[in-house]
Amino acid sequence: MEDLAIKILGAVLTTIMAFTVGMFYGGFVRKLTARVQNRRGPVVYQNFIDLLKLQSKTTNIAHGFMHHMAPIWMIIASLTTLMFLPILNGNLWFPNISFHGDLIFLLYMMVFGSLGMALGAGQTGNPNSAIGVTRGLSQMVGFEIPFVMSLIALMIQYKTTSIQDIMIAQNESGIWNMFSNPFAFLAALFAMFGMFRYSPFDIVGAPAELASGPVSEFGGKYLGTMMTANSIFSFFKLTLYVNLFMAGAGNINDVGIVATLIAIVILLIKTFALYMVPVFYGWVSPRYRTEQAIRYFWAWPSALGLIGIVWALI
Amino acid sequence: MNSFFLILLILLAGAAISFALGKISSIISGTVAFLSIASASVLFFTQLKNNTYIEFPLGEIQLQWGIDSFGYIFALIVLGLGSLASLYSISYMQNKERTGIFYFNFVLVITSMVGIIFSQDFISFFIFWEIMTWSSYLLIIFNKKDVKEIGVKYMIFSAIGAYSMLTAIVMIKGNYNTFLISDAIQAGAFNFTNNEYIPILLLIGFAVKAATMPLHVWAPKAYSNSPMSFTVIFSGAMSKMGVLGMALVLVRIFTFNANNEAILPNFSPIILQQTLAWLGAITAVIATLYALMQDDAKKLLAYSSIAQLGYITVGLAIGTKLSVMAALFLAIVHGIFKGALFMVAGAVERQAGTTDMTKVSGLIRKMPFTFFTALIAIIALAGIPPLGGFVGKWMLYESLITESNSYFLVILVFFSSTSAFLYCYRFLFGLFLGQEEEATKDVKEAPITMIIPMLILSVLLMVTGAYPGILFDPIAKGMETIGFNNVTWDMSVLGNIWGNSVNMIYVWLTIVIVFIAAFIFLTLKGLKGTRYVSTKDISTSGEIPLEHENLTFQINFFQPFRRAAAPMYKRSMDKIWNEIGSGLESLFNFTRKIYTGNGQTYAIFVIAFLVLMLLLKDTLFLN
Amino acid sequence: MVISPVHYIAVPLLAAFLIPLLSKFIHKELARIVPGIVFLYSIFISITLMLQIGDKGIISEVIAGWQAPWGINLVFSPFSGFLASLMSIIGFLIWLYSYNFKKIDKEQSQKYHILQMMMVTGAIGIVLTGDIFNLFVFMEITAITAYSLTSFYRERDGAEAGFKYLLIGSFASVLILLAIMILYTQLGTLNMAEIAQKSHLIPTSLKTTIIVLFLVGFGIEAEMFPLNGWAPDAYSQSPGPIGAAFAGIVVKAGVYALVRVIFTLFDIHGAYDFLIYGGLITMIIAETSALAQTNLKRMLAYSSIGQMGFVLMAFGIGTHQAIVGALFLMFNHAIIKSLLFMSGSYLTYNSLTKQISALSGLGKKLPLVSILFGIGAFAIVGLPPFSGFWSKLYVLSAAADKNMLLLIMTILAVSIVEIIYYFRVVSTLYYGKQNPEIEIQKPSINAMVSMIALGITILVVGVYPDVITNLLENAATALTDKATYIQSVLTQNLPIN
Amino acid sequence: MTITENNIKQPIGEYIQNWARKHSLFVLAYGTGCGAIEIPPTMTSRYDAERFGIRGAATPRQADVLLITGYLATKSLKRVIRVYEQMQDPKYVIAFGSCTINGGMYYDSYNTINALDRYIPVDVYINGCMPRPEAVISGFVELQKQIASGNAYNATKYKENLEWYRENQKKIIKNWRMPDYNW
Repeated sequence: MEDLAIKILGAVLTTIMAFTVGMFYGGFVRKLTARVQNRRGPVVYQNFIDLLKLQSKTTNIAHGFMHHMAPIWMIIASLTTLMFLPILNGNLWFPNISFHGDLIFLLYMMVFGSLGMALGAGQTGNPNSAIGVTRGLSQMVGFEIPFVMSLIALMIQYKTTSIQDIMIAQNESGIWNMFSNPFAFLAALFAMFGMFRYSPFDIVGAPAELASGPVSEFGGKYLGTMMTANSIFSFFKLTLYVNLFMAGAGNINDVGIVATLIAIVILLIKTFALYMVPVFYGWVSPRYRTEQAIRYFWAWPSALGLIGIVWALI
Repeated sequence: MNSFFLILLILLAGAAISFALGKISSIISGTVAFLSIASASVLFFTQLKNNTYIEFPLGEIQLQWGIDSFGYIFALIVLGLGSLASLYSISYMQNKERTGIFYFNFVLVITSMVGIIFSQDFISFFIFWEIMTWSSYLLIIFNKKDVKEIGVKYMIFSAIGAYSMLTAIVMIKGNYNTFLISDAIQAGAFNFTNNEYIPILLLIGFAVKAATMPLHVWAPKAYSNSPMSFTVIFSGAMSKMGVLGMALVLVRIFTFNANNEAILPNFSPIILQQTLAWLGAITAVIATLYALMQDDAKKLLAYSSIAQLGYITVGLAIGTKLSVMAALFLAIVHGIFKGALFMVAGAVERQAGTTDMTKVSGLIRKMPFTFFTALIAIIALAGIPPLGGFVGKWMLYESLITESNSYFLVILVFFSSTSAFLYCYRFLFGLFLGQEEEATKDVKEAPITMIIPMLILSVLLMVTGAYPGILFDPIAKGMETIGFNNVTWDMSVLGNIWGNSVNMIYVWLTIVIVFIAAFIFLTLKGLKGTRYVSTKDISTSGEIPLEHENLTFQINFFQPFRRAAAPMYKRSMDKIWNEIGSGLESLFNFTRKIYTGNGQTYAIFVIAFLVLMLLLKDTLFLN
Repeated sequence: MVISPVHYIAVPLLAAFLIPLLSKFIHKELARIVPGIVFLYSIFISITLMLQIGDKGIISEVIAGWQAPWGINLVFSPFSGFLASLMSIIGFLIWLYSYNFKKIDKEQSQKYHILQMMMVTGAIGIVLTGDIFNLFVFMEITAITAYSLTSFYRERDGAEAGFKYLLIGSFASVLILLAIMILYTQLGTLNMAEIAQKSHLIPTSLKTTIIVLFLVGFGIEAEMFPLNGWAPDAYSQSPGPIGAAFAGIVVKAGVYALVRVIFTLFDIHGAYDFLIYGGLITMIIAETSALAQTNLKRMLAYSSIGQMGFVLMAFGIGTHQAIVGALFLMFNHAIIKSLLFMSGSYLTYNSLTKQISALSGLGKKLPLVSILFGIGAFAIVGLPPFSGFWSKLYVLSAAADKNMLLLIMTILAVSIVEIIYYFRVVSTLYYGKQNPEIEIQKPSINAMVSMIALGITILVVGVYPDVITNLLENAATALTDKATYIQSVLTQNLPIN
Repeated sequence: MTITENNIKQPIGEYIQNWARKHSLFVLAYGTGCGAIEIPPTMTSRYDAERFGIRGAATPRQADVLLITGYLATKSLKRVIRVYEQMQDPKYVIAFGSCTINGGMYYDSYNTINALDRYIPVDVYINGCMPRPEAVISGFVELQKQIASGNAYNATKYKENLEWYRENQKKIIKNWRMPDYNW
């Protein structure tokens, strides 16, 4: 019973943390982007304000059941993936139910949200949404290839499909995977550009071309919920990368309160540092067309992924 | 009377009666077909015990029928799906012509598949196999579309397959002097070291039905052009007969080490195994690429079937416990979800008149139950958790990563599986989402007899997602029958040999809890201010679309992807086969010209032949 | 009255003589009815004799009191008896079928029925006779009736086909006669059993010459490539039921003669290989040519040639099982091809041209005929559960026993070609567009009866081949067991007068 | 529980909501007239409207503010009305430039409308031809003040006086083919 209570509490805590961190990261990105463009930019908590405003819209439009469901699907995808991801290495509060899932499961679960949103966007009947969705899905096929390759490299390197085990193995050997298998890391990093959909891979939403792509018809509480889901999801993605390539955070032997807080801080530093890579890349990049983006992913990143697999085999 | 004969007799009688009643009323005819299949299923699952056999002679050939745990897996697919499909087709075939012939062949296909499952000897196996082939041929060309091309292609490839199988069978007879499958296995007929032709020929035979590259070219049109209620069986169950055979042969090619892990005996089967696995993976990729370019939902599903069968082939070829289990699990689940999807396509075809996605869209509000089925089946098809499709895919990937040494195969399979999301989305979007156009304004939901089987299948998909153990049980028993030992399984925990696992119950719990919470939140929040609008009420830069204006984005749907993957679309197996075909045809035209129609020429032939024979007589006859 | 094989020959000859008289003086219809009665009687004899040989073994009958080896004798062994029975039955069915055949008008029908009866009689004679010269005579009877039946319609094409047949057929006669002459000069006997006994006395080079002459001569009748130029024309220009008779009866006699020469008369192993290769080439050429045909009857003709090639090849394999298979093939070919010709000629009769494309959509207008054609097509390509499958299986497993993998593959590859062109016809029949202009003339009841009888036989044998395999086993044993044949012919003397 | 700021009493929930609305304005710029040229400088580095929480929105579903930049032709009025009606409450309109107030230099044109607020309710007018970005931002700040004080209820007024608005709209738009909204 106590076990269950801790689990539920841990799940809630994880969710709150992921949400907060994800929203703040979004704010940071906006702020930083503004600074780079020589602007003052919004406040860092601007995303919370936006969310609050969206949720306090008094009328909301839905085009049907799938439209209504789309944000729910996204929330499901974000939270489920989050729950099955070990946030901190071996910590009492944050492992959630991660040991009941593995990498392949997460890989598939990650798609759940995109597909749900695509269905919702499809139901709106807005051609812009549908075009955005086709672009998004096509691009997904692009970046999944190097991503999967790097994951395979890791899995065969450590002979496990559990993220926890990969983290522990890195901690034990003391070498992060981004150094022990740099090729796989690079492949995954390129894939990450696609995942976060910053420039040059922002053809999906393509502001000013497709209205806002798949989310064209979503407003109010729907958009707000999507925003929440996206924030959580981006935290999940970052943590996943940190766990896989940067040894995660925390120490499995030390699970005290202080150690946990330190671990969280380390996690935040690592994730933020990682997050900045696609953001920085985006600042200096124009936009790729979809087929260019796909080819981009299938060229060097995939080659790197292959080398990564070979590297892992050796 | 013996249950084996009784089951077949009931089915045959059902076929004959529904044929006779076809002239009177298609509904009665269909009901008879359904009743016969359903009662045969009931008999099968209640009366027949596993591992019962009967033997009887036919001439000098000893025939043996029986049911073992392995056949039981496929009986589940055939009879389960058969009953549902026949129930479905009562309404589907309503008001169509020649329903008598349809139901006759429909029941005959199921009879022959049950017969294949019963067969424990090659002769009855082959006989039922061929009955299955020609009765399905008659159903494929039932719609009278492209009869020549589709029918001839199907028959040619079926014949190639069947005759390779027949060659292998007579070779087994020649080498081991037996027609019994168990005896042949005992004698090592499938063992590579003894004779490599027999297993290869058998595999070719089965690969045709399993639509493996390069023998798949018959499949897309055959699947999409037959009546949908038959395609449910065709793609869902009949292709599994190929899987049945392949599993039976492939597993025997391996030998087992002390821990009962499959290992390969020597070099040449590795080539075979890898070839087959790669063929399967390439099939999956190519078929997926073609599937996502289709504008017709039926064709899309047809290609998708080929792709899914490719995964199954990969799983069987890898041949470890986990991968074979994955393959068999996928086989069953594919039967369920592809059956459901073809039923959906059929329902749309019946209600909206076409499944061309450029013409139909926005049916979700009109056909909610159909959409629900399509949604569930597509989620399973895409392999997204938490449904049954995911379980199979997971096991397949895990086995590929953990147990095979061909990691590039994983990439290929994964590529296909990721690209599959595209066509999965296309199917749902094309038929059900998007704008509600005027053309489909009056579409109604399909009749209840079509809805019920579809809903049953969707529920099955959910159940197999949460408790895959329900299917693991028969599969594990079946695998033990064909040679694996100690096949372990768990009700809802999937595990690989590295000791990692996924617990489907936790997945379900998480998803359901989050779903309920999010659904309540999102629905109740601002309930008053939430309103549902028509699909014409969209932001179109202020322009107001009129009723007849088609706003649906359907043509060249995945154009960017196609551009990116252009090199992969350049060649197609179909073209190569067509070239071979036309080459042969011109050759045959040449041989035909030997018969000039001129009596003098014929006389010269005779004389020349006589002279030749007289010259060669000693070398010919005195050796 | 004692039933004896002589009745096979004597009764029809008598009837042929009487028919013109009877029809002139008693009733015109008798000309058409009498042959049927004769065939029925033949069937009756067959059944009786087949039952008899169960106890007695081979029945050898001597005509005109002369003992073998001097007299002309008829040998009713399980092998020849099987073929004779088959021929009588097919002959009867063809008679039944053509009793009211629309294209044979009243004036001609008398001639037609006599000729048809004589053709069957000749064929039965070939099968039954134990004397090589007598065989030649019967072959001439068959051939001459066949020539005239080929050009029965008195059209240009028919005459041309008849002439071609005559031309090539005369080669056959000459060669066979020459062979018999040489044989007689060498051995001084014409009795086949005795020839078989003494054949080692012939100098080998002469022996091979004789064999070559026989092979080419009978090869023409058995439609072996490249001696079969006459066949497609003859089949397609003759009346429909005669096509069936050619396939079911005449060619069978040719094959019988060929096989008899190789199996019984001489014992030379090279001949078996010759049969295999000859059969194989015949099969390949004929089936591929059939694929390119647009005319239904020509297509059936080529298919028939191909099937005969298959039969020869099966004989060439030479093992007991292969011979069973070959006999089974002959049986199947007789019933199936007859059915195909019968139903096919109704189909073409009801279409505007003989072209396959003209059959489009007839399946709906002539449902039963089309279904029968379909059954025939399914059966001939060897799809279970029709009878064609079993014969194919027998032959293939015999080939597999001898490890002839390449042969098996060739046979099956050719079968695929067969499937293509037969299914093309079936799909045109059922799934083509209907031509609304055609007025359908339903087949007469007797034709339907004979076709349905054939169809049912195909199905019954297909589902339960045991009904026929016993006969085939005995026949095959009789063919291979040369010693018994010689012994029983030369010792068993049962003069009838 | 209420909170008082600038002499305005609000329940705390509403206060927070209005605060959020005020600081997060998604702007749908209806850039028909020449005024649209002033939007980019407003948004970009020099004037940086984002620091007020103002950012562009692509579709009316996501937008809070409809910014009408300049004259409206009779043809484009229909689009504006549709866009406005598709927006979700609470929603605000900022009319930009003289043309929207009285027709400006097009006051006697046969195919422009003169006073926008006869057709849709306008919360804030920004005067000028062109108004400079400073003026635009000041207009937004004015709107923010209105929102914070809870006075920006023009959308409700529109619904209440729909018949009057429709009548005016129909005078301009001859081929009236607007869909019926179910609010």
